Amino acid sequence: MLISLAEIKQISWNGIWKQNSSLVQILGMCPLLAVTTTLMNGVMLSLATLLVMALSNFFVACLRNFIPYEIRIPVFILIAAALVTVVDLGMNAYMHDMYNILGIFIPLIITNCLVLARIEAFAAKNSPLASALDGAMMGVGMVWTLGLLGGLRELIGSGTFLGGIDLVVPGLSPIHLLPEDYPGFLVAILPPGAFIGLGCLVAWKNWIEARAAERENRRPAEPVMAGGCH
Amino acid sequence: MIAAKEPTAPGMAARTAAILFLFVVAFTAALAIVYVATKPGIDAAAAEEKMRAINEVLPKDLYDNDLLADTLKIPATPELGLDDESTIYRARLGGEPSALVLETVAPDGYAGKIRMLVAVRANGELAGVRVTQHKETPGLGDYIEPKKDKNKERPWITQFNGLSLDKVPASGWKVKKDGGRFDFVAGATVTPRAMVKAVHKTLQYAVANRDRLFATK
Amino acid sequence: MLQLFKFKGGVKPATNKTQSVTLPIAVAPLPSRLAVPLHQSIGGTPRPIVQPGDKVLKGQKIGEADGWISSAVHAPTSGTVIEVGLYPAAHPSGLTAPSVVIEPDGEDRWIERQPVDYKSLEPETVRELLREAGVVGLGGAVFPSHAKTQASKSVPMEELVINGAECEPYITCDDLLMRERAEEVVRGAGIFRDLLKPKRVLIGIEDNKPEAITAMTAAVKALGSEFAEFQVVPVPTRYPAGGAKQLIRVLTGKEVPSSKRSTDMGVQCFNVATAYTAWRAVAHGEPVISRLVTLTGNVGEPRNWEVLIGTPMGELLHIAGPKADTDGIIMGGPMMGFLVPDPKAPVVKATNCLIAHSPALFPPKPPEMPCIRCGSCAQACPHELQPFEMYWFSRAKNFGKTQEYALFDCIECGCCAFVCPSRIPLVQYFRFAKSEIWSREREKKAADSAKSRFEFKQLREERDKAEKAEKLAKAAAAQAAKAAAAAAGAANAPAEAVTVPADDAEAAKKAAIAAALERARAQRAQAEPRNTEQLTPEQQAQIDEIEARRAQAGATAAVEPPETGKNS
Amino acid sequence: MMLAALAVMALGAVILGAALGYASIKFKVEGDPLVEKIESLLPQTQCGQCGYPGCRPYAEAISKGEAEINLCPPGGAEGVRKLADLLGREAKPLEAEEKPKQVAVIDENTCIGCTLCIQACPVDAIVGAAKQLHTVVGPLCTGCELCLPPCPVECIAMATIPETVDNWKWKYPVVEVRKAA
Amino acid sequence: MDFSTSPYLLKEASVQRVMLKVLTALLPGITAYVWFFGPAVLVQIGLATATALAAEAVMLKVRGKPVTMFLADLSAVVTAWLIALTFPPIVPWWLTVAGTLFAIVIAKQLYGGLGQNPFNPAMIAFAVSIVSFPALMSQWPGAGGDFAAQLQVIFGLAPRVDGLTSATPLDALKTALKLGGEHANVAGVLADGTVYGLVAGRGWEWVSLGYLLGGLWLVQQRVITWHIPTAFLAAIAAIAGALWLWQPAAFASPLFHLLAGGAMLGAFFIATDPVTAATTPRGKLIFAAGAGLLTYLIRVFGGYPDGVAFAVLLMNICVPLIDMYTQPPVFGMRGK
Amino acid sequence: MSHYLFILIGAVLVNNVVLVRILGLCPFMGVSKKLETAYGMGAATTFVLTLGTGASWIIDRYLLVPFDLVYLRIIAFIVTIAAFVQLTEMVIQKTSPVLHQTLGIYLPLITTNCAVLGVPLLALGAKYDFVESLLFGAGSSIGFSLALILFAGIRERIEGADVPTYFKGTAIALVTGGLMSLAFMGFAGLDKY
Ligand SMILES: Cc1cc2nc3c(=O)[nH]c(=O)nc-3n(C[C@H](O)[C@H](O)[C@H](O)COP(=O)(O)O)c2cc1C
Ligand SMILES: Cc1cc2nc3c(=O)[nH]c(=O)nc-3n(C[C@H](O)[C@H](O)[C@H](O)COP(=O)(O)O)c2cc1C
Ligand SMILES: Cc1cc2nc3c(=O)[nH]c(=O)nc-3n(C[C@H](O)[C@H](O)[C@H](O)COP(=O)(O)O)c2cc1C
Ligand SMILES: Cc1cc2nc3c(=O)[nH]c(=O)nc-3n(C[C@H](O)[C@H](O)[C@H](O)CO)c2cc1C
Ligand code: SF4
Ligand code: SF4
Ligand code: SF4
Ligand code: SF4
Ligand code: FES
Repeated sequence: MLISLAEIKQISWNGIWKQNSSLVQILGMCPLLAVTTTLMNGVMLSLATLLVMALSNFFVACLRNFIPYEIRIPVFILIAAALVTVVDLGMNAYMHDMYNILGIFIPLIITNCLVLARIEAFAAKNSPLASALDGAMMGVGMVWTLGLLGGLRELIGSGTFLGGIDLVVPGLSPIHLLPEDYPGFLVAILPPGAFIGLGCLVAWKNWIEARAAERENRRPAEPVMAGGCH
Repeated sequence: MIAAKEPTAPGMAARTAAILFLFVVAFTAALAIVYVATKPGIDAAAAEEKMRAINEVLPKDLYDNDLLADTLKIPATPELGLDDESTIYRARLGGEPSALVLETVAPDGYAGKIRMLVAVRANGELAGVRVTQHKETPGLGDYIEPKKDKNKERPWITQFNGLSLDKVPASGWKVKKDGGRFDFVAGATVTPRAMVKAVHKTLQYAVANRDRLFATK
Repeated sequence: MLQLFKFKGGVKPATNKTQSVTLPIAVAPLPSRLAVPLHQSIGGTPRPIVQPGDKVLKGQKIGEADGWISSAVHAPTSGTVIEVGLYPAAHPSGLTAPSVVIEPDGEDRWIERQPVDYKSLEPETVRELLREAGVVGLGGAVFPSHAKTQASKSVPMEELVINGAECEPYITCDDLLMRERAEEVVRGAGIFRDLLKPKRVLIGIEDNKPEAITAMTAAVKALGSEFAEFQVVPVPTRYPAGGAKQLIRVLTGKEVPSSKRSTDMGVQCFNVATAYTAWRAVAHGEPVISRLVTLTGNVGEPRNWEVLIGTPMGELLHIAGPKADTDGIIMGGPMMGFLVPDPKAPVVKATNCLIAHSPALFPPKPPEMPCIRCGSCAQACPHELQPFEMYWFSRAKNFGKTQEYALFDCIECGCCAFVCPSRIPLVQYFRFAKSEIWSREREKKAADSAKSRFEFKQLREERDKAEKAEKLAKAAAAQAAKAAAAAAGAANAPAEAVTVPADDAEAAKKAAIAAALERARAQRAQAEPRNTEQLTPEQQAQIDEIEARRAQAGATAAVEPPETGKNS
Repeated sequence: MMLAALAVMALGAVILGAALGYASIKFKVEGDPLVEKIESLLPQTQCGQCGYPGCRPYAEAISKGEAEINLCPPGGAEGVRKLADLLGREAKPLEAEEKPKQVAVIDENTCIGCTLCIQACPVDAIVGAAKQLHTVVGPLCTGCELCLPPCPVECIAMATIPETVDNWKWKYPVVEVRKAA
Repeated sequence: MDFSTSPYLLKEASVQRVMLKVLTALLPGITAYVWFFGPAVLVQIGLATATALAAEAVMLKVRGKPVTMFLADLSAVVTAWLIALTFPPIVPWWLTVAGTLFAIVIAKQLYGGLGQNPFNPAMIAFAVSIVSFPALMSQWPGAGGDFAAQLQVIFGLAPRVDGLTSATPLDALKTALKLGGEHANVAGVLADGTVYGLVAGRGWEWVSLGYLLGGLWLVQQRVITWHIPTAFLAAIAAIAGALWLWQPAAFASPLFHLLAGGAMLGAFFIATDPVTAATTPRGKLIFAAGAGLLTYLIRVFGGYPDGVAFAVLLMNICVPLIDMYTQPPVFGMRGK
Repeated sequence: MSHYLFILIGAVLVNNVVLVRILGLCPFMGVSKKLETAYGMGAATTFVLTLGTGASWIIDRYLLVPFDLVYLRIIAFIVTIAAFVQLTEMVIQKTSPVLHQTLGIYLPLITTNCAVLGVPLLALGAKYDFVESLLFGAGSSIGFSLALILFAGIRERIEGADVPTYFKGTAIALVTGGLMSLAFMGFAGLDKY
């Protein structure tokens, strides 16, 4: 039942970078684009999603043997929806302001394709612990991408950084990184900015991977392919 | 997981129904428990949210009653731009009526309705105005929100504080550009015009109906 | 007069025709060597009927037409066959093609020519005669002409169009032909008329060739009432007015869609030179062994020559005196021709013009810019296509889409590339896309056949297995019976009984051995008919050929010829 | 209230569950049209280089999601791209190196007529009988190389298909923007 | 020698020549613009052109393309001029620069540069800017402004004062009608000749006529075809005319709408961008009629002072489908 | 009456689910590579979303609100929609193979389309009555299909464009989505006159 270190490493790497939901799988796009008007929004929603994913993966992996094939989708959804409702209720009670900002996107965690995708692709086939880890790591992947995108959009769009942090940690206040009279490039925090920003992030990842691959290639370049002029 | 024998359709139906039933019952029960557990928290948060909004327009020293308990439901009121029923909070100080907190809507904002909360003292002065919901253009018409207003010392919306129908004649309830007394930001006069008009109407309504509104049933 | 119609698109490049019309047609000198490609027309490749060392006479058939859509080829002069093999082809690829190479003996001795009175012959015989004489379309498409002389069964022939438009710049061979040999052209058209029986015959000539128009009009008039339905029609000069579909449109108003043959719309089109060769073939018994070729471009003396098929282009161009900076030969016109990669390539029936290429005359193409979708190309396209869309998808190698935009309606006339402000070699993109699609179709066909053959093999193997199992069972049963019989016999012959115990294991073993033997036999039996069951005629031919070769090499005597159903 | 919740949801669950279970049996479908589509994109070389015994099994494996789409060398990068298009997956580089198309040629002087190659050839492209010379029918050979290993005298070689005027292809225009400037 | 293929003859034509003609055709309009509104627009044209060329050069370099060849095609200059002509001439310099950068880098070069962008780059610049800075993008100088003061505003040396700016006639009319409620009357509003000139705004009508002149020359030069301008203007005239006949008090006349705002510029120079417009004859008509209609709807009922940019962009979205479904029949297939 | 029209215009254009509200992006990005599939997905979503919005309204009005079970909205809606989708799929698959060819493969994907849950929730938030909810659902899904199909058209075209290497594929598609969304901002204000 326990998982090996190598497995942990692989699952984590997949979730955080290699199979990153936002940049590679292009799943869970709606929250990714809709709530990343600030860094805090992005991070908070991803944390909520992380929680749901880890738990739903765990439960599904535990229960998978009792779920008949025909109704597996409804049951998976049921499990996830119940967890989402719990998160929804919890945030409503204890983080009301954030709840108001994230609004409809908390219930929509359930239709976040990523949640079901991970259940189907991973939890339905793996052990509970590994599944929970997978969910969590996919969530971590989401946290940093949403945080990054949110941060960038916030910075370009309104010139602040960590806006809305007072809603999560009372007493802290946002930082103004850019001069006070920065005009604020509004498109950045509007939907077009979300799309274009993510487009640039994806391109950025492509670039990093291409560079990594190039470095990889350069090392064992000499012997094997000597004859191949193709 | 999969039955060894080819199941019949009704048999299958019964089986899946039963299993789904079990799952649903289990999860609904769990949810109900969570709901019951979080309900007080949610209610408290909602109340706190309301109070925070009210406190922005209504100085704390104006009331000592539980505002959320002392309310009046009014039906849709065109004077306030409301096409739905709404709640009026009644502030009392030592049992005496001290102020009304009304919800009002300026229907002709640049990008649609501007919802606000207006507090009117018993003496007909405005205690405060806050915008609760609007769709004005960010960076242009949104200076009606103190948080977005570039003028941090004296946000645009605080101009209303202390004004009354007596102090400002009807012709003064306009933006300066139209000959009134209210400031505006160049290039975005639609929004303040709508706001001023709505606040003026609200004030008139509150003053006219003062006694009726304060009356405890 | 006749009401003319317009076709959309088209362009007006500088015609550059005057240079080569000042001198009359001359006969080109006999070259040192003639290489006659076998495949000079659309359709089947003619089979060579001569071997190295054979002596041939001028006009002697050297290649037998292969199938109905095919046309014979002939020796252009008398001499010796020195090679039957691969020789550089008049083809943009620069590859080689099967050819008959003849060393002229200088005597230029004709075979016995047999003029016929075609009017007394059956139309079928006339068509056969044209095929045997190697008459193919000299307008460029080299489609066997006899195949075009059959009217559609359901649609009556209305018009026969004789194409004297010659719309491409530089080329003047048809012009000169009409000026000098108008009567024979008209008589040749008469043959087509008699085969197709149209209501009228329209000879379309671009109005920049007044001399040709005059000569043809005079010829028609001179020939009298028999040619009463002939009419010479000047058509506006605009490239590609000579394209068959465009000329038909201009003269008759009919638009022949790509899905139809022109005969289905009651019209057929022949080039003037084709008509001329048809007349020579019928009335003089001369097969197609020469043609008029315009030598022009960067040369000292542009002129039209009567050239033997097979003359190497480089050698031919020499008589026109190419200037020093000549760096290539364009076969055909500048709009549709191609640069000949190897000057050894011979003149073929499709060679109407050779242009000496020089950088001054045809400046190197400016760099290709991206398409700005300006639509000029679409406006210029005579087939009303959307070249920029076809280009966009050809470039992206999205060939399915190119076909949606009717890639195969493109006649490669080059109008689009001519007008493109971005100087995109559009036509080359289209050629590229077309040949990719063809190659894919070939591959697809091969894959389908491979699949069905694979499935057939699997089926057969399965069947074999089943049969084997059955045989095995039978053999075992037989073995058991034998064993029982033996046991029974043991009573009679006790001495043997020791070696044949009625033991099951032993029986099974024997059965297995028997089965193995049986299997080997069956396999042997199968080895022959095995995969030679469903051969197409070509495969059969190939196999036959292999067998023949093998027999020749004396490798195996007395091979059973594979037994196959010679279907088809 | 909690009971109400349970009742409402349970009612829904029973109805939906029953409907789904019923439908899953009643509306069961057989066959998978996807396999056909995938198979039509495979080159039908039947060489097994993909690790499956022939193109169809590979197609089945792809449709089940068990196999990557980049395992078929004869299909080439082009084939991978088509599969990716069909399945909406990302095109990946081909696992193995792409080779030009080839055909097998039997050296007739060495062949001993053992028929082993005939048995190996998946598409019956080799003709001949026992103890006879064998030969490859060029147009039928898919170049799968399966006949090479069984030959005891190693008389089979692969030859690239020569370019002729008939199979020659126009090249992609070379007047590239980059070069020109 | 190169074994390039036929045709070996090419017509004298180049992208550069096409773009040069477009630039030339803009001159009458620009002249009128300078005449009425002062040379501030020339400053913006300069700024935009420099930015566009620099951005294009950098992007081409990064992408490994021949820089001079592509800069010489002048398409970036056309984009730059159109940006400058659609922006208010007194926007701060950084907005012109940012808008142009966005147009060239994101709307054009990310798609592979010339000829491959699905959206009109200049209009992308406009849309991005007006969405981000609605205030700056809807303040225009009145006719006969003070050039020195305008320069100072452009370069941020002086604050923008109310007197320097006003809404465009189109915007002003819309605001007036919106605020006036039931009492508003178009005729009454337009009577103020200092703002509205003869028909469509003092100065603006002449600038529009300048564009019309240049545009007609482009048609005559066969750089553009008649389809797009005609359908674009006809669509505006049709819907404006219908509403005007129905309620003359609430809706301005078609003539006003044809000469106000960016209608003429849009009809001849923007909607006609060959790269981003539909290409088939029928497609062009649909494309331009749609753009005209949307222009009217947005400028009259929508949230922005003029609708040309958004209308053109919205129709750009539809172009692939329009082109696909309006393929003209090929030769021989007419009427089948 | 005109108020219905404005709901429809608002849902289709002004507040387009995908481009303005940013819902349903995964299918928007995922099945827009080919026009053909975009049509299929659009049709399937329109069908499910319209009916789903209506069904959700009924469940909410007659089950959840009377019993004070509003907190079960999420779970009730999504399970209903999921089951509905699955049933539809199975029925279509059996009864109309043609329809299944066109819609079938998209149906299972719909459950994880945010819009399917988002639109009913938004309809409830806007306090629409039943007819309005249906209109809103239909409008939203038409808006979704419209955006998807137009996007697919553009994507097919930029397939052939010389896009910089790192932007090939998803990245440029996202940028395109952004520019489309920018263009759609031009509709702002058209739903309230
Ligand atoms: C995109 C855009 C958004 C606008 N948003 C607002 C707004 O939110 N509030 C407002 O009062 N004016 C807004 N305006 C400006 C109005 O259209 C109008 O021009 C202005 O209110 C007139 O004011 P003025 O009299 O100060 O010039 C906006 C303009 C544009 C182009
Ligand atoms: C397989 C095949 C069969 C054809 N059969 C005929 C025919 O029976 N009659 C005919 O007039 N043309 C026939 N054609 C010729 C074409 O329709 C066309 O007229 C010919 O290629 C001339 O082309 P051109 O206009 O480019 O010279 C045939 C073409 C092909 C490829
Ligand atoms: C673009 C183009 C231009 C052509 N120009 C001529 C021409 O000027 N004269 C001509 O006889 N054939 C020309 N042809 C060939 C004709 O289409 C057609 O093949 C020929 O007239 C049929 O006659 P034939 O079979 O006797 O060659 C041209 C073809 C094309 C595609
Ligand atoms: C008639 C014509 C109109 C043009 N209009 C525009 C335009 O509106 N916006 C623009 O950015 N470029 C325009 N261009 C320039 C160029 O086509 C455009 O930048 C391309 O979109 C770049 O790929 C135009 C060019 C021509 C020939
Ligand atoms: S003429 Fe050239 S640039 Fe113009 S549309 Fe055609 S291919 Fe494109
Ligand atoms: S080459 Fe083809 S596409 Fe170009 S003009 Fe000629 S027919 Fe049209
Ligand atoms: S590798 Fe390709 S060709 Fe070979 S068997 Fe597999 S699928 Fe068929
Ligand atoms: S002959 Fe050899 S290479 Fe050719 S298909 Fe048969 S087994 Fe494959
Ligand atoms: S997250 Fe919204 S559709 Fe996937």
